[in-house]
Amino acid sequence: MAARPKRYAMVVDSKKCINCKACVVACRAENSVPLAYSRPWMNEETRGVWPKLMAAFAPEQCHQCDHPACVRVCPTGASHHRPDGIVVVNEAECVGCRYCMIACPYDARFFREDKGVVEKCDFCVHRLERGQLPACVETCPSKVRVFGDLNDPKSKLAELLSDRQYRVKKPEAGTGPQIYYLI
Amino acid sequence: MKIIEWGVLIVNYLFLGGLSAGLFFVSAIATFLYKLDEPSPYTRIARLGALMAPWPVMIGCLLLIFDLGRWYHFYKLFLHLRLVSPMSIGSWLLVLFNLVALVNCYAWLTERQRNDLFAKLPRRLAFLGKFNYDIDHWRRRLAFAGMPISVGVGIYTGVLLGAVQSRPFWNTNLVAQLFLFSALSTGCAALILGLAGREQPVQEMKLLYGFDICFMVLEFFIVLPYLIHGQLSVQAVQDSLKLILGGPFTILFWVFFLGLGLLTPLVIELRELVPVVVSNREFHYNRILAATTALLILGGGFLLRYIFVYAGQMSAMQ
Amino acid sequence: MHRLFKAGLIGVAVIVVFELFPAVHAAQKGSENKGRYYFRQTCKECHTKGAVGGEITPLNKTMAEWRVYFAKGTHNHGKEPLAKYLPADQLLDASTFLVQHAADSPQPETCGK
Amino acid sequence: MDRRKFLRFSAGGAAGAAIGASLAYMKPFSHSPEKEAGRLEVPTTCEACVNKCSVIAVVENGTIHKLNPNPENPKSRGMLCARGNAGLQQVYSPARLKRPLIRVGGRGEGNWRPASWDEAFDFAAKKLSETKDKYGPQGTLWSSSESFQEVFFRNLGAAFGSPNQVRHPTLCLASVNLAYSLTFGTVPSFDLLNSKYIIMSGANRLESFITPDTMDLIESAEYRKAKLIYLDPRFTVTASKADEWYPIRPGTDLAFLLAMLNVIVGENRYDKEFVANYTVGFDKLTEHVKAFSPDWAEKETEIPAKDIVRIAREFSDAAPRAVYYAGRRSSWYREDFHTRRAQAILNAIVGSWDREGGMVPNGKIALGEYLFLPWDDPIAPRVDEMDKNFPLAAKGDGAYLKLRENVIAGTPYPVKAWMIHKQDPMNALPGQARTLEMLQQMDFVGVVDVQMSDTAWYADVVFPESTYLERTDPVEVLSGIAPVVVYRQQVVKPVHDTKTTLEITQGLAKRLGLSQYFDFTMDQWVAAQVKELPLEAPLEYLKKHGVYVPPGFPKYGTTLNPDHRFITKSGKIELYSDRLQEANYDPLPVYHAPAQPPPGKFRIITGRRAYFTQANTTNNPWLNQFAPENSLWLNAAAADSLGIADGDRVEMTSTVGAVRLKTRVTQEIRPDCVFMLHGYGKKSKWQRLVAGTGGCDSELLETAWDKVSGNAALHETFVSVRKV
Repeated sequence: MAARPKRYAMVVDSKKCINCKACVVACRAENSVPLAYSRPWMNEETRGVWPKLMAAFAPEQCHQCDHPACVRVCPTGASHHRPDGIVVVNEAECVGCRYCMIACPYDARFFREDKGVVEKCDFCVHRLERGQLPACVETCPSKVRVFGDLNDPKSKLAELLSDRQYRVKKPEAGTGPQIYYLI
Repeated sequence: MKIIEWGVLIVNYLFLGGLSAGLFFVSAIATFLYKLDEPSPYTRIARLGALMAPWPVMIGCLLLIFDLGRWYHFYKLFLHLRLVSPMSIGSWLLVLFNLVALVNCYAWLTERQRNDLFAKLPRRLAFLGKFNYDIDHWRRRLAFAGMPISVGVGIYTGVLLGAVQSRPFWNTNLVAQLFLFSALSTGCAALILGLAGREQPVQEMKLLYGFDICFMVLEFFIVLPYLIHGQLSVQAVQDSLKLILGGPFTILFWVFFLGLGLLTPLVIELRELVPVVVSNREFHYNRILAATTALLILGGGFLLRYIFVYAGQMSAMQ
Repeated sequence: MHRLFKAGLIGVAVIVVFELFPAVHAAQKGSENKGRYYFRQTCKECHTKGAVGGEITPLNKTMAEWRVYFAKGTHNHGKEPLAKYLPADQLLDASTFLVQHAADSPQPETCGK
Repeated sequence: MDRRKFLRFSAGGAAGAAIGASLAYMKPFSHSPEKEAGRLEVPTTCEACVNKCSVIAVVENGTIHKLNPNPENPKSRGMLCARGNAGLQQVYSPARLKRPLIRVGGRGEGNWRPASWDEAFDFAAKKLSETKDKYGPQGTLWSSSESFQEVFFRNLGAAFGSPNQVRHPTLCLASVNLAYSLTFGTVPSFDLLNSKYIIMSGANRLESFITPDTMDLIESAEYRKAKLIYLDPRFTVTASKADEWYPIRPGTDLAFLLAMLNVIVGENRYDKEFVANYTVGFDKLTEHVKAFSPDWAEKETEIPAKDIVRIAREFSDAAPRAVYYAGRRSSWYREDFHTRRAQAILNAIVGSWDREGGMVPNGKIALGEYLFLPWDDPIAPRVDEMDKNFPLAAKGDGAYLKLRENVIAGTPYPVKAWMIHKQDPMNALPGQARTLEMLQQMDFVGVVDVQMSDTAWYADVVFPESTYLERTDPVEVLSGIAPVVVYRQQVVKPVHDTKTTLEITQGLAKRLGLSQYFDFTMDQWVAAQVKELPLEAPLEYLKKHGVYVPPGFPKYGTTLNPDHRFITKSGKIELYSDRLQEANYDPLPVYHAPAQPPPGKFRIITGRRAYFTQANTTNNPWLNQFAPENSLWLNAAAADSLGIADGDRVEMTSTVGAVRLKTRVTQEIRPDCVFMLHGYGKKSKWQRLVAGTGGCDSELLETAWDKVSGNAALHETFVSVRKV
């Protein structure tokens, strides 16, 4: 595939995450997401036996994959890949077949019963166009998320990815996820 | 988040689509099994199949449309053709299949049936009467053209699921094959059921049993490698198979699908047909047994789709 | 020298009076609330940063020093009587305010204010 | 490229389809200018908690769409927490108080009739005047918590002549404040960002509250490799991020501190120059801490002596970039004041004062003041007799629990009318039955709030306040190492028939004949405040930016010259406190081992999550979803021995009450403790999401307080747990 002029991606520094849920609420407000759903979600894990314990938290949302399974299976092209790498759902074209939800290895999509369409994180494209960061990134108290352009070597994101070890979730799904979890 | 997005409407749709494909396919084969000028018992199969074929898939399509979040937007499916989306291909395939099946159905109407049909048209639609053509001579051409489409529909119902990489339970090409042969056998079964009421359809039954046995044997030998292959695959696939090997779908799968829905009818049909073929005995047609067998196969076909649709959605990568 | 001695003497006397006979103090207690008002209304006129008198806050002196100051009752290094600026009742209030907020006064902090 | 409009047939495979799609669907995502035209961004200040973070309210067509963090405010670190984001629910919540209400039927029955503002004012003024006639002005009690317009409400009470104003600190941080005030003459901030070694006793900064300290702690602990030592009987988020976490035996933190002092003094690890120049009483301290060996502390705290010694050494090595963090809510134990004093002393002797990475006195910004007329000082003494009971404590705040006991007893005089400003004593005070008793003996109770709190539920008249996004407030300083000035301006017009506190105050003042003291507008008040800011057009600046960040901060070392006079009696940092001695308290922290729960009982500890502000946001649907119900944390081993399984309903009983709730059987708490979130099991039916849902800790907690500061001791209750 031809090189993209921009490739938006996100780095998650889960060590800094304190599970405060600010991102979830910020997204809810920004994107008017009803209470029954959420675009981002928190993964929480606690292990061990008293008093040897560990806990880890990390936010997750649509991985804006390079080879998005959701886009591939969409029968109408409502789910599509923007040139900047963001996967979006065009509400007008969505017929609500939910095939994309089934195809998404991350379960990052949900079906809005009220609208009859499928919805997911779109990195707040409307905010990006205004020059603002995605709501979850901006609001995060401990700045767990770093958002930026992968193709811009000067971005904080690119810098982090060249300095630190990272992993992506479910690489075996072959979708080329673009949320990078720092180790 | 909700786990099961595709529910019983989709299960029914997959089943009915497959059923129509099977009906059409068997009917089409039967079309070629007799000389045009001679009366043949196979005409009954061909005719019955042709007359039955369009309706299940039409109902299935309606179910599919009603399953959409916005059913009134379904036309948007036909503003696009996306060759990478099984559903997009499938939608077009279904339209094509519906058309061919309908025309084929029409072609198999007798002259009286046609006249009756057009006579029943309301006055406003009376102008359609000019379409009252005799197209009997299209039957073989339609059968020939429709066969690959019906196979396509049969495969498509499986590809729809099999193409989803993120659901380990589905993600194997065996699913498409499984669904195809299951579709064909349910088509056979529907015909067996349809003919069960007729007077001594012995020849027809022999043929249908023969086909059916082939389809079910093939189906069985796909289920087998599906399980073996899955067990030898990566952890995610093994885990997903636990849904039927000691999970919520175990009894449904082993007892009701495999036992009652596949092996039992297979054994019955073999018991009926093998002596006839091997020892040249006379075929004892038992109406009740035939109907029961057919119902078991239809039930099995439905269960197969039910299990796959639900278990598949419950399976996930780690 | 003489003046310094006199001031010191008065200071000692005042401290003795206030420390030994708190009742005297209590009896003459003015209103802290009003004192604050008079201080800000009158004294702050000149005693802010950059103004003629230079900034003065209660923290400039200890409690004892404020008491001495008001006992002496003079302004501008003894050049003029304090009474020139404030009537006696207001002076009492102002002194109450300043003493209670002096540099060594107990000032437990609260939340927010 | 010829794109057929009706049927897009891109048979060129995947790439073709993708290109077709991407070209076709770019359009809907470019913003329509019409929509932007109705869009407004108003900088203002958050009120989801007391931290005063700066926000930018995005208004679309007259409705607040979103609250964004304001990056101009370095204090809020360009962030907005979950509560801040959920703040717009305060405005648009159907659970809001929408008009004045007057009770009909019995208190707590929940029958109200809507009233006009005039009617509500007349009613309250009549009741207050009647109380004054009968019992004097001291017969009225005025409660309020920190908020920008609190000053007007307090002043109304004072102008009315009542000495009885009670604020929240004695339910919160009074012991910390008093301990540091008595030691340093001020309560400093902690420069966590630049610290290298941070010890926290139960200050659950990463889980319970989000303030600049939270962000600084994460930054310093995760990036700058500061070492975080954390003591808590519960495995919290903070514990999970700490380098070392010790599940200390509850209530024994002072033993740990004294042992640290013992090591640092004994091994000459203190900052000798600093101690000599800036402190008094070190010799007495040296003698005092000799008795408290690490081995002794191990027995008390269950923290290994070798770890205490090591931590003490590491701490003194890292000084002055080492702090024993003060914490915010310090209403835990009866001896809390002395624990906090010991922290202050420890921090002082290693010289972590007014240096980068240590404690730093808060920077000051001088705001002007509107000069309103002064009223006469009250004649009667306070009903909680602060002078007698807590001679060193902050008098203006009162001591809430002692006050409650005195009011119920009617000593030294009866208090029969209670005006409450955005406080919920029913939930905030331990021993809810007692609070209810106090409430029920009142002839009149008036509440100002935005939602029907449990306290409002029992009131006679409820005044609905305009929410923070619907009003303009006085300018405030958000203090700290680098203080800023924040401004809260009206974002949208009040959605309902509500008024600001100033308007409510003026409405009442008019009817009480006190108008002359409140004869100003909000604009005049604000203008007087900002007059002294070094800006050309300060108000316009604040309206545009929402925040003013003065240059020159942080300033380190302003107090570090030997001539500097600390605002203490001696003018020095008082390790040994004469004032404590004079008031008959221990002048140096003395350890009294806390009672431990008898076998079969548990110590209940309470706390909260950062998505809730005390008890008042559990009814916010956007926040409630994270914890729709509270549950009882019970150690798995303890649960086993009681035959309780995860999710079982249990009854918890103390000497003052019993509550029922579900269990959360977990590894994450000491076997001798149980924990529950605060703010559930509400009485007010109008708090739909939490009314009768879960359990209310206030019903269970016994009443106890710290003797020096009067601060509530909320962790001194033992409960038995039984499956139901």
